[in-house]
This record gives sequence, structure tokens and C-alpha cells, in this order.
Amino acid sequence: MMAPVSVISASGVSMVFGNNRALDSLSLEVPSGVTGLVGANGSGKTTLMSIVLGLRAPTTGSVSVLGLDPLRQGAELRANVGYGPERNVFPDDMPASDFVKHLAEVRGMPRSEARTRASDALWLVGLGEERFRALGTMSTGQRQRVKLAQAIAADPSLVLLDEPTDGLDPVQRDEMLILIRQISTDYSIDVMLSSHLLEEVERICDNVVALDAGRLVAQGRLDELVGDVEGVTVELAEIPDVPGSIDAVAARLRAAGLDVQHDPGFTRMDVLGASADDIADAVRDAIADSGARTRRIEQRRRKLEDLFHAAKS
Amino acid sequence: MTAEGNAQILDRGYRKFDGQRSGVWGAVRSTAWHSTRSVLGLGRKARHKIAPVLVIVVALIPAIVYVGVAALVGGDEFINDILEGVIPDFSALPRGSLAAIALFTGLVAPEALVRDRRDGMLSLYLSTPLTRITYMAAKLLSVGGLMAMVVLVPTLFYLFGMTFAGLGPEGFGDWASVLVKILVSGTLASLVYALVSMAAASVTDRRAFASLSVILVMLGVLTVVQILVEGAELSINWRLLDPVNMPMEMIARIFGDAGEYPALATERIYLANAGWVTASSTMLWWRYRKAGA
Amino acid sequence: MNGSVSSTRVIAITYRVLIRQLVSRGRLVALSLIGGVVALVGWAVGRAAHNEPWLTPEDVEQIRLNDAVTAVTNLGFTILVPIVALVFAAASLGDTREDGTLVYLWLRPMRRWAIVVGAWLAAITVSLPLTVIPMVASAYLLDAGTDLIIGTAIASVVGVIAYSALFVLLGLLVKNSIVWGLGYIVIWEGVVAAFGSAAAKVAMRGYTSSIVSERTGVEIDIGTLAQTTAIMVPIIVAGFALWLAAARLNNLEVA
Amino acid sequence: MVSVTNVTKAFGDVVAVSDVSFTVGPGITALLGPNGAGKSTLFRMLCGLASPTRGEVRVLGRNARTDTEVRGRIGLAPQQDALFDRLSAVEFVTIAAEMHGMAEPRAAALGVLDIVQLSADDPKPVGSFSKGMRQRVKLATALVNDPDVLILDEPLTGLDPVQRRRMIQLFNELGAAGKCLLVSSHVLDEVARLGSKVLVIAQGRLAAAGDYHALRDLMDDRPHRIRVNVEDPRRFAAALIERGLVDGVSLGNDLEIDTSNVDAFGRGVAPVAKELGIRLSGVAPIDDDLESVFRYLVERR
Repeated sequence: MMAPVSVISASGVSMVFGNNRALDSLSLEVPSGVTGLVGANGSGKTTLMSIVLGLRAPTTGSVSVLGLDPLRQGAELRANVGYGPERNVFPDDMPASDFVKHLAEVRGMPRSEARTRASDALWLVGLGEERFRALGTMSTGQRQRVKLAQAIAADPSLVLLDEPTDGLDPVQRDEMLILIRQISTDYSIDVMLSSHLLEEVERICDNVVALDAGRLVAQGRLDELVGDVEGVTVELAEIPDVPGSIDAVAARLRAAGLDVQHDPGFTRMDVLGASADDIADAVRDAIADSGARTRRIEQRRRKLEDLFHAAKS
Repeated sequence: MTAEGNAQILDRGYRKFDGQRSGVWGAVRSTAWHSTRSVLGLGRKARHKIAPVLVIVVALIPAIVYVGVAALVGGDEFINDILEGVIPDFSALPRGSLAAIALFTGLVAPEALVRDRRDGMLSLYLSTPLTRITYMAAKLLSVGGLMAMVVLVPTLFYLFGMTFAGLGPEGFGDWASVLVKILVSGTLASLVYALVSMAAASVTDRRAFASLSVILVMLGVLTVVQILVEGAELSINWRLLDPVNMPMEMIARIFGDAGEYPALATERIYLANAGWVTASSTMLWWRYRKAGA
Repeated sequence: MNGSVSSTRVIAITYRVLIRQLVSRGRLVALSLIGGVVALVGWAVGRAAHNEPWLTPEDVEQIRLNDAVTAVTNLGFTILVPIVALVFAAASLGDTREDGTLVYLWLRPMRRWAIVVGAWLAAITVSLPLTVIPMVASAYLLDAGTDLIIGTAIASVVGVIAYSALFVLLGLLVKNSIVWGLGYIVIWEGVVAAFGSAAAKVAMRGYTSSIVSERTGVEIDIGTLAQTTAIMVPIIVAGFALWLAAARLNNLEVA
Repeated sequence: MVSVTNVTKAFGDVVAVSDVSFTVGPGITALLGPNGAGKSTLFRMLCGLASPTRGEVRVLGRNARTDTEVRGRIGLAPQQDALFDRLSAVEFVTIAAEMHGMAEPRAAALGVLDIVQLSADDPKPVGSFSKGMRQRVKLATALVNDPDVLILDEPLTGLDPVQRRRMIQLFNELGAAGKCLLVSSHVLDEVARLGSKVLVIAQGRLAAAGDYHALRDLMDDRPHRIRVNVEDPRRFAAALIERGLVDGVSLGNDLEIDTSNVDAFGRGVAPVAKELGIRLSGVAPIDDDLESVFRYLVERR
């Protein structure tokens, strides 16, 4: 079988609930790799995922996933798709190993195979030692890992993860993102993960699909979407004997005709302008002249956030 | 030989799967088995096992008592004759477990259905090859099988026990015919109990209310019908609405016996059971047509 | 706004909030349906003719009354009254505790006993019409005299008051209060009480049945208590249950 | 205004909070820590919702578990999302105001709803609200009695960036007005914006306490490695060494410097570049963002 060019392709997909347009004529081509589905809460991410899984029929439009029609070939498709839902409630008193094994079986693994695969998947997500613990006694971080393990246990071609980092603290979030990236790279499993945090999508995704209130804001390769350098992020510190120096830096840069995003009293600012070189020089001079202490100067990539701002205004 | 030549990475655990996937039947089987385990509390803490095990034991008591008595005092032809006059027919034995059966319906169906709705398993199942129909088939398999443990298993035990005590059906032909009747009637009755209790449990997402609903449908309707027929002196046909007794009557009629309510025509009893099955299936379909998405 | 809020206001506010939480269309429809069935059964039993030639009019009168009392106690006081009270009373504070909204009642300058009383009144307010109306309708349709109607009305009110207090407490004591309550109703009230008049004294059904029995003069084997006792004991029990509930609320670890 | 003395809380064998002591005065204090570190348990004990296994908790000098009146001076936004589902937002907040015995509950409710930008005319029950809207209902409820002590458990989760910014501004105003705010979070960027005081709790213990900037400066005392992007790395490196701003340099693709005095380096780097006329396009401390501070505190044990 030839691998389909797009993992997910959708054309003109709309979803209407009553008089609420959850998705508005969406057309997508999602290639292989890790794809981030970003948008605020209620922007239609979960609805899109349920359409991709064939759990809901779109009001209009058509979808093809792994070359299959989710509505007509749903069972066949879902045998090859792993899904980690957003909800964090699972059978409390079930050991993680039983839970993962059971879902592997339901997704088509023969019984003997399911047990070893469940154990392998739990080791892979770092819960090997904990695999016999009841789900109810696990922390949020561990539960998120169990969700990931059950999604990959039946060797899927595509994994859909709904908010896999929700409720995690920074350390746990990093670990989870690295894990997802690693699974996709090492086992060539395509992943689509949804998130309302733009930073994490920027960190691990190859492709991005950005939604806002059911409409497509942007889609494509991440590096193409956010690649443009147009400024720097500066983080400063105030020296006790030169009060107000940070605000002074901002003022000087503004006076030099640059676009400065800075809230008074904060130590961080974004400086935007036409030429990177001009910005660098202006920043250097402004800091040197106002006597602030430099903590950090970094090239500011165009952020996904800007895509949203651009789309909204 | 180079250093690399000696080294091999053999197994990194997680790997690709090249075998044959087990398809929808595998999914149904696994889900049914998993649901059964969860109802019986297998793999869960001991306190989850208490209630179901207790009810199953209570359901077995009549069969155990009769078989025990037969085994202890039986053997002698004279005593066996007396015993045969006292011990119940195969078609009447399950009636002795009626209270346990009614209680079990309030326990099994809510546990099998409502937990999945509450803890997100239903939507997870629907993301697998299972659909709402196949999911429900798996649950029916599980709940029906569990009901068979209180409806059918005691009678089977009774048959083998009595045969052992020399009080079973005479001749292999008769014996096999009784066995087939027990299996067929018990399976059908279990399925009716399963569907009715599943339909009653499906009205709510809270387990407690689901138990309440099942108990009300089972015992409430039974009490109402009882008062209507005896107090209000209405037609005996009102008994056809009784979801506890009708499957029992069906068992009796399959054996060709008169049952508890001989005044009711056999075809009406079959119709009453078919009616409960249809109504319950419709209810389930309606309650689950959008659930879990 | 300094200091604590007056207890009458606390009762009123708690009452208002919990009434809103308790009244859902599903519950009202389901329980009204059961009430409707009870009334219908009353009607069906009440119109039974008893025109067998060997019965004297007095016999018919007595049979009617006996049948009616059986219907009312079996359907009303073993099923309808305790179950309606259970659904609302156990949910009143029990649900807030399970879903985590109790904190919005608990962390306020409000006395705990007043919260409990407010919850109890809310549960009673919803339960009373859902039980007393069908029960009285049933008694009326049973057509067995005014004594039955009055007895049924008093017993229903007493039953709701006492069961509600017990189940408000139950909701604060255990996690799965509806299941425990159901077990209590079916096993304790249903089975234990059936062992006779002595055992019936430890079940609420013994008291509600006694009220009806005393009024109508029909003997019921579990209802042998004098009218005053049958009314006062449940009310004292209710008071004690509420007091325990307030103490429990005070010592609870709130999520 | 809030004091916690040697407090331990155990659930069976699990110790959620272990021998924690601190006092908090007016202004904002951020309670920082990973999931499961014991933040919510600590907050519950402060509000009297749970009692400590050992130790003593006082709010405004009193014990909220037994003292009815002090409960009227606390505002809590709990972590769980549950609200009285059938009420509308304005009803929910008005009832909270009534429960505090306020004279004009509806006016108070309208006031705080305006602050959190929820419409008072919205008849929809809060049960149908999104996470962000529920979060704002909780905040409004916590604010409605104009409490002296505000305890906010993860108040910014579920809010969009614009709302977050507004809330942070609101918290700063309340802190400036002399209220005591305890705000928990595990999102470090938020905590940075909340400003000064920080309590870091990890594995049930108080891992660090004090002024946020002071904590950062404490971090600054460690030897640092900083990557510097400049036009002419060789000349720039020489100048830095000459002025004693760095302890060592390594020239790979980028210039990386080692320093044990981040302060001096930070003061000097821009002026030196300007003086030499070298274009400076990046200064990136390796392992010194907020998250590393957090990691350092949380993971060292």
C-alpha cells in the first residue's frame, strides 16, 4: 500500500451545533510528523479530533485520514489510530497495566501480544516500575503518561492527543513533550496533539494547525510559519543605584523609532523593527546609556501568538 | 573484526506489530470480559467483591440445599420417591432465587454501564474499533452472562447434583432434553433481565440513581401489579407487565410446565418478554444515540 | 459585614441555594411519575366492585378499607415516601460534598446547624408535594373513608420529615449515600421491619404504619403504636439526626 | 496576617505537608511548586477546611476552622471547578455576598463581576460555563466580601493571555491596597509577573522563601555560563578578559563565557560592546531562566 501523502486531509469541513459554528469551512492537509493543533479553549480542537476519529459527522465537507473515510471506514481506521482524550478520569481502581492491556486488545492486539505490548508501552513512557499501581493512586503527571501509553500500545500509525500536557507543571510538561517527540521520531508514528499553550507547540512540532473560534488561522510547517526574525527579547535587571533604568531603556528604544512591547515595572521587553542589525545596535546603546544590567538578549522569533493577533485584528 | 561487529541492539522493548489484528470480535470479547471482571470486582479491592459474590451465593442456596438433602438422605428408593414429591421441578427452581435475581439486576447493569459513562471509558471505547452498537453488544454479553450466573447456573448445578443423587431425569434422551431446555430457557431469561435492567440503568449518569431506577422498575412494577391484580381485582393479564415474573414464567413454559400463573396463555407470556426486549432495546438505543461523543 | 450572619438568614440562603440545586426536571418528572402510579393504583383498587352475593355491605366496607390500607402502606410507605425523601435529602448536602461545592457553604461566617436546617427544609419542601399529593390522592381514590385520607396525610408528612433528616445525615456520613440509603430502605425497612411489631419499632415504617392503623382501626402487624408515640418518636429522631449532622459538618474535612 | 507554624498534614501514611512554617503579611505572595507538592492542602488548612495533623495555622490571628467570624474575612478561590451549576453567574455571586451578610449583596456582586469582566445579564447557568468563565466566577466570589486575606488556588489556569494580564494587574492593585494575597501557581511566567514574595514548596516541604528577585540573585551567585553572540567574538572576548568581567572564555561556533560575577558581567557587557563598536545580538545565560531556578529548587532534594 502506498503511504498517503497527507495523514489527515480535510476540505470544507464545517460543524454546526444549533446556531453555534464550532468549525467553519476548514480545509487542511496535515503531513507526517508531529502536528500541533493550537487554539484557545473552545476554538474547535476537540470537535476536529472527534471528526478525524469518525465519532461525529461534519455538517458539511469531507475528511480523509490515513487514506480512509472516518465515517464509512471508522472501525478500520480506529484500529490504526491511538487516542488520548482530554478527560483525566479513568477507572480509579484499575492497575495501569490492565487498563493499557485492555485498550490494546480492544484496538486489535491478540491477547498474548496485548500483555507484552502494554508492559513495553508503560516502560517506554517511564512507568515501568509503577505499572501495577491503580490509576486512582497516580499523580496527574503519571496519568497523562498512562494516557499516552494506551494510545501507542496497539502500534498505531497515527496518535491523537487532546491536551496531553494539561495540568502538568513545567518539569512534567517538558518530560511529556520530549517523550511525545521521541515516540514519533523513533517509531515513525504520526502525532497530532492539541494544546492551548503556544510555547509547547513551538517547542516540539513539525507542523501547526492553528484554530480560532472554529476558523483556520494558519497551517503549515512550523519553521515556515514562525521563521521570520524581526526583533529581540531583552531581559534586564535594575541596579539599585540607577533606579528606573529599565523604563529608560524602553523609552530610548521607542525614541529610536522601534516598536517596544513593555509593561512598566516588568523586566522583560520585546523590541520589534525592520532590520535585525539596527535593532541590535539600538538595544546595545540603550542599555549602555541607561545603566541597566543585561540578563538576556535573544533573537525573538515570530511567535505563533502573532499569528493569532494578526488573524484577530 | 571491528568492535561494532560484536555488538547488537537486540530489543528495545516497544516495537512494531506485524501480526493479524483481531478485529471487532476481539474488541467485543475483551470489553465484555473486562466489564464482567469489573462487576465481579476481580482485580479490584476485596470490598468490591463482597456484594456480587454474596448475591451469587444466595442465588445458589436453594439448589445447594436441595442437592445437599438429596445427597444426604437419598439413595433408598422409598425415600427417593418421597423426595421426588417434595423437590421442585427444574423449571421452578430459579423462582427460589427470585429475590437474589432482582437484587443482582440492581447491582450488575448500573456497574456495567454507568461507570463507563462517568469515568470516560465510553468515549475512549468509541475511539477504538468499537461502535455504539458493538459496544452495547459487548455489554449485553457481559450483563447477560452475569445474570446467567444467578438464573441459569443454579439450575445446572441442580441438574448435575440430582443426577448424581440418582434423582435426575431418566434415560440419556430425557436428560439431554432437560439440559437443552435449561440452557435455552436460562439464556433467554438472563438476556431479558439483562436488557431490562440495562435500559433502566441507562436513564442516568449516576450509579446510585441507576440502581434506584433498576430497583424501581423491577420491584416497583412487581408491587404495583401485585396490588392491581389482588387488591383492585383487575384482570390477570396485568401480570404480563411484571418484568420479574415474566422471564420466570417463560422458563416454565419452555419446559412445558404451568408455572405460577397458569391462567396466562403461553403465547402471551412469550409476547410479554418480547415486548420488554423491544422496549428496552429502543430505550438503550435512544439513550446512547449521542452518548460519549 | 463583621461578625457572623444571623441564623435565620443562613437558613433562608442555604434553603434557596439548595432548592435550586435539587430541583431538576429529570428528578421531578421521574418522581412525579412514580407518584402518579401510586395515585392510579389507589384509583384502581378503589373502584374494585366486590359484588360477590355472599358479602354484606359491612363486609364490603371492611374489605375496601383493608385493601386500601394494604395498598397505601405497601406502595406508599415502603417505596414512595422513603425513596423520594432519599433522593432529595441525601443529595442536599451530600452532593455538595461530593462535587466540591460544599466549600461555598462552609467557608462563610455561617453557623453550621443553620446550614443543616436549611438543607433539611429544602429537601422537605421538594419532597412533600411529591409524596403527600399522590398519597392523599391515592387515599381519596381508594374511597375508604376520611380516616384513611387524614391518616395517610399525617403519616406521609411525618415520614418525609423523619426520613429527610436521617438522609441529610447519611449524605454527610458516607460517600455513596443513595446506595446505602437504598440498602437501608430495602433491607432494613423492608425485611427487618417485617419480623413483627418489636422489630418494627426500630424502623420508620413501623411508625408511619401505626399512624394509619390507629386512624383507620385496621390492624397491621408492624403498626401497633399509639398515635402520639407514632408521631412524636419520628420527630425526636429527626431532631437528633439533624443535631448529629451539624456536628458532622463541623468536623468534616472539606475538599 | 497569615501564620503557619510547624504544620504537618498526613493522610494515612502519606505526608502531604511536612513541618512547614512561614508568615505572610500584606501584598502578594506566590506559592510555587510542582503538582502534588502540597499547595492545595496548605490552602485548605489556612481556610480551616482541613485541620493540620500537627502545628498551628492562624489567619488574622484566629483559627478559621473554629472561628465563625474570621471566615467572613477570607476570600478563597478553590482549585476545583465545581459551582452551584444551576445558578447564573450573578445569582451565584450575589448569594455568596448574602452569605457574608453584606448589606447590598446584588450591588457587591455586580461590582466584582464587572472587575472580572463577566456579564451580569447573562442568564445562562454557570454549569454551562467554560473553564475560563468558571475561573472568573470563582475569582468574583472570592472578592465579593472585600476580604482581608485572599487565597487563590491556581487562579490563572484556563484564562486567555489577555485575561491573565488583567487579573495579574488586579492582584497587584489589591496587594498594593494592603490586602494579603496568597496565589498558587505552577506557571512560572505568571509568578514572575506577580512579583515579589515567593514561597516554593516541594514534596510537602518549604524549599525556599523570600523576595523573588532576591531568590534570583541568590541564583546569580552561582558560577554561570553565558552564550554571547557578537560580530567579532575574538576581539570582544579579549576585551572582556582584559576588564576582568569573565573568568574564562571558549570560542566555538559562538562565544561562551564563564563568570562567577553575573552582576558585573551584566553591567559591563553592553557598554563594552558599544565602546568597541561591536554589534551585540545575543546574551543567553545557559540554564538561568526562571524554569531553571525552579528546577534547581525543586530537584535538588
